[in-house]
Amino acid sequence: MPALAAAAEPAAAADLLAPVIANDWVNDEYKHLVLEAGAPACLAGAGQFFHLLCPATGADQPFFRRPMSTYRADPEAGRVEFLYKVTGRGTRGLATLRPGDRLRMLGPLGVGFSLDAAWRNIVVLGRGVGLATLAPLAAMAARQGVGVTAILSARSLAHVMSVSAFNEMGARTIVVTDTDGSSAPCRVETLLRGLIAAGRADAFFTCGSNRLLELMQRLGAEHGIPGQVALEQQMACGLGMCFCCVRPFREGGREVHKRVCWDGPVFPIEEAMGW
Amino acid sequence: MPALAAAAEPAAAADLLAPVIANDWVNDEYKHLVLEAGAPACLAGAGQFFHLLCPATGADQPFFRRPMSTYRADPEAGRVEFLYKVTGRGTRGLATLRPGDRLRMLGPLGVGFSLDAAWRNIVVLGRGVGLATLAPLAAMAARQGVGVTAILSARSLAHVMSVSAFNEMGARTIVVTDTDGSSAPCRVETLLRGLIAAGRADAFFTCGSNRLLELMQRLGAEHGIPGQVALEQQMACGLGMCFCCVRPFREGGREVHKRVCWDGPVFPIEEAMGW
Amino acid sequence: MVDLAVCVGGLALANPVMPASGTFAEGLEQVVRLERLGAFVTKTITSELRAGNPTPRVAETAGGMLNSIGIPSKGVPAFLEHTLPFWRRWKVPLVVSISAPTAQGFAELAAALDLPGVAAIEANISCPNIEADGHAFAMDPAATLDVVRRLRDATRLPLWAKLTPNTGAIAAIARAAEEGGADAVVVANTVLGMAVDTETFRPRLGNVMGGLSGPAIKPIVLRMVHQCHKAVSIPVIGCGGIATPEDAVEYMLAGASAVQVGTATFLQPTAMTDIIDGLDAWCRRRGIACIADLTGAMRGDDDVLLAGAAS
Amino acid sequence: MVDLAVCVGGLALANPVMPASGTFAEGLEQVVRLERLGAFVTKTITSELRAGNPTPRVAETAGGMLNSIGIPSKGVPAFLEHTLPFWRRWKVPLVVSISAPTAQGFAELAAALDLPGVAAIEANISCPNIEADGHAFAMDPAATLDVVRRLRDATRLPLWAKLTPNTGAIAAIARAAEEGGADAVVVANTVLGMAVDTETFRPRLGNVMGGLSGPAIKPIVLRMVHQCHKAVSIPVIGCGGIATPEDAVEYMLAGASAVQVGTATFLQPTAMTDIIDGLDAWCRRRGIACIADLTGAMRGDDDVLLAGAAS
Ligand SMILES: Cc1cc2nc3c(=O)[nH]c(=O)nc-3n(C[C@H](O)[C@H](O)[C@H](O)COP(=O)(O)OP(=O)(O)OC[C@H]3O[C@@H](n4cnc5c(N)ncnc54)[C@H](O)[C@@H]3O)c2cc1C
Ligand SMILES: Cc1cc2nc3c(=O)[nH]c(=O)nc-3n(C[C@H](O)[C@H](O)[C@H](O)COP(=O)(O)OP(=O)(O)OC[C@H]3O[C@@H](n4cnc5c(N)ncnc54)[C@H](O)[C@@H]3O)c2cc1C
Ligand SMILES: Cc1cc2nc3c(=O)[nH]c(=O)nc-3n(C[C@H](O)[C@H](O)[C@H](O)COP(=O)(O)O)c2cc1C
Ligand SMILES: Cc1cc2nc3c(=O)[nH]c(=O)nc-3n(C[C@H](O)[C@H](O)[C@H](O)COP(=O)(O)O)c2cc1C
Ligand code: FES
Ligand code: FES
Repeated sequence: MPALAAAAEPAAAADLLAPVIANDWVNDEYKHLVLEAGAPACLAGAGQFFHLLCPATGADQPFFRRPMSTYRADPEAGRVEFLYKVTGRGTRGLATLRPGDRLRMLGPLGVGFSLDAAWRNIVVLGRGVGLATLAPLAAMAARQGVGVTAILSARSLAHVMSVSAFNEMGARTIVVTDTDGSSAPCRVETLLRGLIAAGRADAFFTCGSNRLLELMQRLGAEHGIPGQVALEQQMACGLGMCFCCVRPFREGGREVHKRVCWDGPVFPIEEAMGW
Repeated sequence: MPALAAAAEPAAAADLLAPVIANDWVNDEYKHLVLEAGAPACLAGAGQFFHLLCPATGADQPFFRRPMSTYRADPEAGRVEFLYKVTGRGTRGLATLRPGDRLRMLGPLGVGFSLDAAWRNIVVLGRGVGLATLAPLAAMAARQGVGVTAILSARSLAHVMSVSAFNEMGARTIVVTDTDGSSAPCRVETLLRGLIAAGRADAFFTCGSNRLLELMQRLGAEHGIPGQVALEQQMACGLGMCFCCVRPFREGGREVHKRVCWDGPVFPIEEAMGW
Repeated sequence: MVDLAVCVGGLALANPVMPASGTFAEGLEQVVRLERLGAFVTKTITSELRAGNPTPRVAETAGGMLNSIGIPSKGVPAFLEHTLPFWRRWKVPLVVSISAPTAQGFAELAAALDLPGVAAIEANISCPNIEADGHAFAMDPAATLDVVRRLRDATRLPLWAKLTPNTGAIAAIARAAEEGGADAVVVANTVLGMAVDTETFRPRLGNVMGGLSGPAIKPIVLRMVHQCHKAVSIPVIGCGGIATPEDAVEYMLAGASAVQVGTATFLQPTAMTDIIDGLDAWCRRRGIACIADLTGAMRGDDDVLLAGAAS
Repeated sequence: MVDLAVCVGGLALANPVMPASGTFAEGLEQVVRLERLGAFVTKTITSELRAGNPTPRVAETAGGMLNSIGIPSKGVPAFLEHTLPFWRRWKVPLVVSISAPTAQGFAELAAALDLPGVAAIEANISCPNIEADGHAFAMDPAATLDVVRRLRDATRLPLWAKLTPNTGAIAAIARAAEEGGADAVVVANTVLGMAVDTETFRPRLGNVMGGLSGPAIKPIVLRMVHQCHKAVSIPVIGCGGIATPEDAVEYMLAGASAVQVGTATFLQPTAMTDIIDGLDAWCRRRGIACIADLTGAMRGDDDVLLAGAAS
C-alpha cells in the first residue's frame, strides 16, 4: 500500500463544542455548514471525518452521533465545513442549527486520502454526496502541484454541487448528468479511457457510487492504475471501538472485515467490495 | 358535599395545539404563559388544570406531560394563561417557548372550585404557586357577586405574585411575608379569626402550603366553616386512568385513596390529609 | 378500502388496536371516540378488595416510565355495578383483565365473569408487583400451565394469557399457555425495574421496584413477540412501547396479530385512534389490502440466520 | 480530598469507573487520558478465530441501541502479541474479558491468560449473541456454577463473572457464581432485543436479534444490581445505561461497588472521565469522604416495603 504509507500521522482528535457560523441551503436537498474550530479540527486531512452530535428536536431524537466528511478544513481561518444531505432524523436535526448555536463534534477521525510523490495527474470521480468527500482531495492535490481531472456525476445540472469548488482549486472539471445521459457508466468509461490514454490518470479516486467504484476498479486493474475509495457504513463510536462499522474487503485473496471508521474511511480501491 | 354538588358539569376536554402569544418572566422564578385557545379550553373553570406536553430540549427530555392550573381562561379573547415556576426539566422546556411556537395541551381537566349560592364572603389563602391556582377563583367569585378576602403569603414582597390580579377582581388583598414575620401561622390565624368575627368567612379556600391547609382545617372545624383545597400530585395520564396520582383522604372516618386528576384537584378541605 | 379486521384468540375485531390493561378508563371518552377501538380491555380486577401500592407510584426514565400502581381493586360487586354497565354502552368487545393470588382464585373469578357483555378474559398472570420481589405465575412454565388449565375449565369465554417479560424462557411459557388451552397470549406486561433518587437516597417508587413500560422496552418485547410467534400457533397480541402506526406494523411483522397500547395514551391521549388512522394510511400507501397479512410477514428470518449468531 | 478508591473482587481500583467490555479500545486514547480510569476491560476474546456477525450490526432505538457485533476475535496469539503489550503501557489494572463455547474452553483460556499484566479475568458467560436464540451459561444457575467452578480451578487471578439480564432468576445466578468462587459479579450484559424495518420488512440487524444497551435499560439493570447485592456478599459491578455521575451514584446506592460504562462512550467519548470528575464533585458537595460508603446506601429498602408489593 504505497499510497497509504505516505499518509501523514493522523492528527490527534478532540471532542469540541464548535460555534456555528453558517448553515445554509445549497439546493433543495443539501446544506452547507460552516463552524468555527481550532486545531486539531481545522487540520483535518482530506477524507477524514467528524462524528457529529446532531441536536435532538421535538420528533427527532437521534441516538448515535452521525459521521460526516470534512468538506473543507481551513487552519488559517480556524474553520471546518460540511456539505450534507438532509435525509433522516440526524441530518434533520443538523439542519435546524442557526449561527451562534454550538455543535459538539469529535474529530478529525479516520484515515484520509494520500498522494504518492510519484503521481503527477490524478482522476477524481464522484457522485452525489461523494463530491463533498472528494473536494478537499482536489485542494490537497492543488497544494502539492498534482493535476486533477474531476468528473462530477449528478442527476441533473441543478444537482451538481461543488463545481466551483473544484474549479477554484484548478481542477479540470467535467460534469456528467443523468438528464443528458452523459453519466451512463459506458460514457464515463470512455472519458476515463481518454484520460488514461492522455497520461492524465496516475491514480483513481472515487466516492459515492457503487457502479463508478466498480468501473474504476476494472479499468485500474486493466491498466495497473492504483486508486483509493472513500466508503460509508453506519457507525456508533467512530473511534474503532465497537466494530459495528465493518465492511468486507479483499485482502490477499481472502475476505476480511475492516472498520470503516478506523481502517478507513479511505481504502485502497482494489480491496473494496461493491455493495 | 354541597359545594361540589353545585359545580357545573365539567366541559369536555380536548387535546389541542395552542399557539403561544407570550411567555414572559414575572420574577426570577416564575413565567407567565399566554396561549390562544378556543373552546373548550378557554371555558376552563377555576381550579381546573391542563396537561402540557412540555417541549424536549437538548438535555431535558421530559417523558410525561406536566399538569398546570389555569391561571386565567378568557372565553371572549379565546385565551388560556398559566403562571408557572421553572423547577425541573418539564418547566425548563416550557420556559423555552417563544411567541408563535405551539404547545400541545390537554384540558380543561378535573374538578375545580365551586361556590355555594349561600356564601356571601369567602376567604382565599395561598402561598407560592398556589396563588396561580386561586386567582381564577377570585374572578369567579367576583362574577357571582361574592366578596373575597385574599391573603397572599410569600417569602418576601418581591415574591408575591398576582396581587394586582386579585385587586383587579375586587378582592380585599392582604399580603403577608416571611421577611416581616407576618406570614407566621399564628399571625395568619389572628387574621383569619378577625375575618371570621367580622362575618367575612362563609367559606375557606387554600392551595400551596401544608401548614396553611392545616390552619384552615382547624379553624374551619372549630367554627363550622366549609372549605376547599386544591392539591398536587405527580401525574401520568391526567385523565383518571392510571391511578398514579392518588392521595390519601379522610372519608367517613376511613382513609381512602382518591385520584387528584379525576376526583380533584379541588377537594373538600376536611377530607384532605397534610403532607 | 383497507380491511383492518383481525381475528384474535376467539374474537373478531374491527381493527387490531386496543388499550393495554390499566391504562384505559372512562376518562378517555372525553378525547377519543371509543367506538373506533378494536376492543376494550379493563384494568385488572381481583375478587379481594385491594388498596394498591404506596406513593410515589410513578417515575420517569429514559424513553419510558416505571409504575408501581399495583392492582387497586374494588372487587367484583363494584365491577358488576359500575364498570360493566359503563362499557356495555358500546358495541366494542370488552375484554376483562383478571388476577388472583392462586390458580383456584383465577378460575373462580373467571367463572363469575361469564356474563353478557364480557367478550373475553385476559388473565394477568404476569403482573410483577403482586408477588413479592417480582415473582408471578408466568415466570414458570409449570405454574402457567396449571393456572391456564384451570381457567380453561372454568370458562367458555375466549381466554387470553398475559405473559411477563421477566423471564429467560418466554417461548416455553407461551407454549405452556397454549397447552393449557389459552386462545391467545398477550406479550407482555411491564419489565421489572427500579430507580433511586440520588438526592434523598430513597427509591423513586414507594414500592421500591416497579414495572418499566414505554418506548424503552419496545425492542425487548418485540423480540419476545417474535419468539412466541415462532413457538406457538395461537395468536400473539403485542404490547410494549407501541406509540406510532410504524410501531404497530413492526409488531405485526414480528408476529403479532393485534396490539395493545398503554403508556403512549398517557402522553398522547389520541394515540390509539391515531394509530388506527395511520395503519389505514400505511396499508393504502403500501397497497396492502388486508392488515392481517402483516402478521409474521418479516422477511429474512430463516433459522440459518439465527444459527449464524454462533459463527 | 474525596477518597474515590474502591476494592472490587480482589482488585484495588483508584476509582470505581471502568469501561464495559466491547466498548473500549485504543482509539479512545486520542480523546481521553486513559490513566485516569479505575480499570481497563478488554473486548471479549476467544481461543477460536471468530468473524463476528453480518451487517448491519447496530440499530438505534428509543434511548438505546441494539448491537449484534458478536465476538469477532483474532484468537489468543494476536491478543498476546498486540493487545496485551498495548495496555501494559499504563499502570491501570487490566481486566481481560473471555468467552468460550464450553466450560472447559473457558477454563483453558483463563489458564492461558495467567500472565504478567493481566490483573483479573472477566468471564463473559452472558453474551446473548453467541448461543443460538440467545441462550447463554448465565441463563441457568447450574451451568453458571459449573463454568465458574472450573474457571476458579484454572486461575489464581481475581475472577469476575459477567451475568446476563435475560433471565427471571438473576439473584439465583449471582448466588451460583458466588458459590462457584467468583470474586465479583458484573451485572449485566445487554438485554436481548430486536427491531424490524417497516419499509423493507427485514430485521434491522443482520443477525435478527441483538443486545439492547444504553439509558433505556438502566432501570432494569439497576433493579438486578440491587437484587444481586442483596443475594450475595461478593461485590457487584453495575453496568447498564450509565451516562452521568448521577447514574453512577444511583447504581452504587442500589448496591454496586464499581460501575462500567459502555454505550455512553459512543455518544460522549469523555463520558468515563466526566463521570469520575462528577463523582468527585458530587461527593464534595454532599460531604461524602469515601465513595465506597455509597455502596448499598439506599434508604427505606426494608423487606416490609418489598413485601408490601403484595398488598
Ligand atoms: C465516513 C462518512 C462520511 C460521510 N460524509 C458525508 C458527507 O460529507 N455528507 C453527507 O451528506 N453524508 C455523509 N455521510 C453519510 C451521513 O453520515 C448520513 O447521511 C447520515 O448519517 C444520515 O443520518 P440521518 O440521521 O439523517 O439518517 P437516518 O437514516 O435516520 O440514520 C439512521 C442511522 O443510519 C446511519 N446512516 C444513514 N445513512 C448513512 C450513510 N450513508 N452512511 C453511514 N451511516 C448512515 C446514521 O448515521 C444513523 O445511525 C458520511 C458517512 C460516512 C460513514
Ligand atoms: C393540578 C396541578 C396544578 C398545578 N398547577 C401549577 C401551576 O399553576 N403553576 C406551577 O408552577 N406549578 C403547578 N403545578 C406543579 C407543576 O405540575 C410542577 O411544578 C411541574 O410538574 C414540575 O415539572 P418539572 O419537570 O419542571 O419538574 P421535575 O421535578 O423534573 O418533575 C419530575 C416529575 O415530577 C412531577 N412533579 C414535580 N413537581 C410536581 C408538583 N408540585 N406537582 C405535581 N407533579 C410534580 C412532574 O410532573 C414530573 O412528572 C401543578 C400541579 C398539579 C398537580
Ligand atoms: C400505570 C400502569 C398500570 C398498569 N396496570 C396494569 C394492570 O392492571 N394489568 C395488567 O395486566 N397490566 C397493567 N399494566 C401493563 C400494561 O398493560 C402494559 O402491559 C405495559 O404497560 C406495556 O405496554 P406499554 O409500553 O404500551 O405501556 C399497567 C401499566 C401501566 C403503565
Ligand atoms: C457494541 C457493543 C459491543 C459489546 N461487546 C461486548 C463484549 O465483547 N463482551 C461483553 O461482555 N459485553 C459486550 N457488550 C456489552 C457491554 O459490555 C455492556 O454490558 C452493555 O452494553 C450494557 O452497558 P451500557 O448500557 O453502558 O452499554 C457490548 C456492548 C456493545 C454496545
Ligand atoms: S464505529 Fe465503532 S468501530 Fe467504527
Ligand atoms: S394521573 Fe392518571 S389517574 Fe391521575
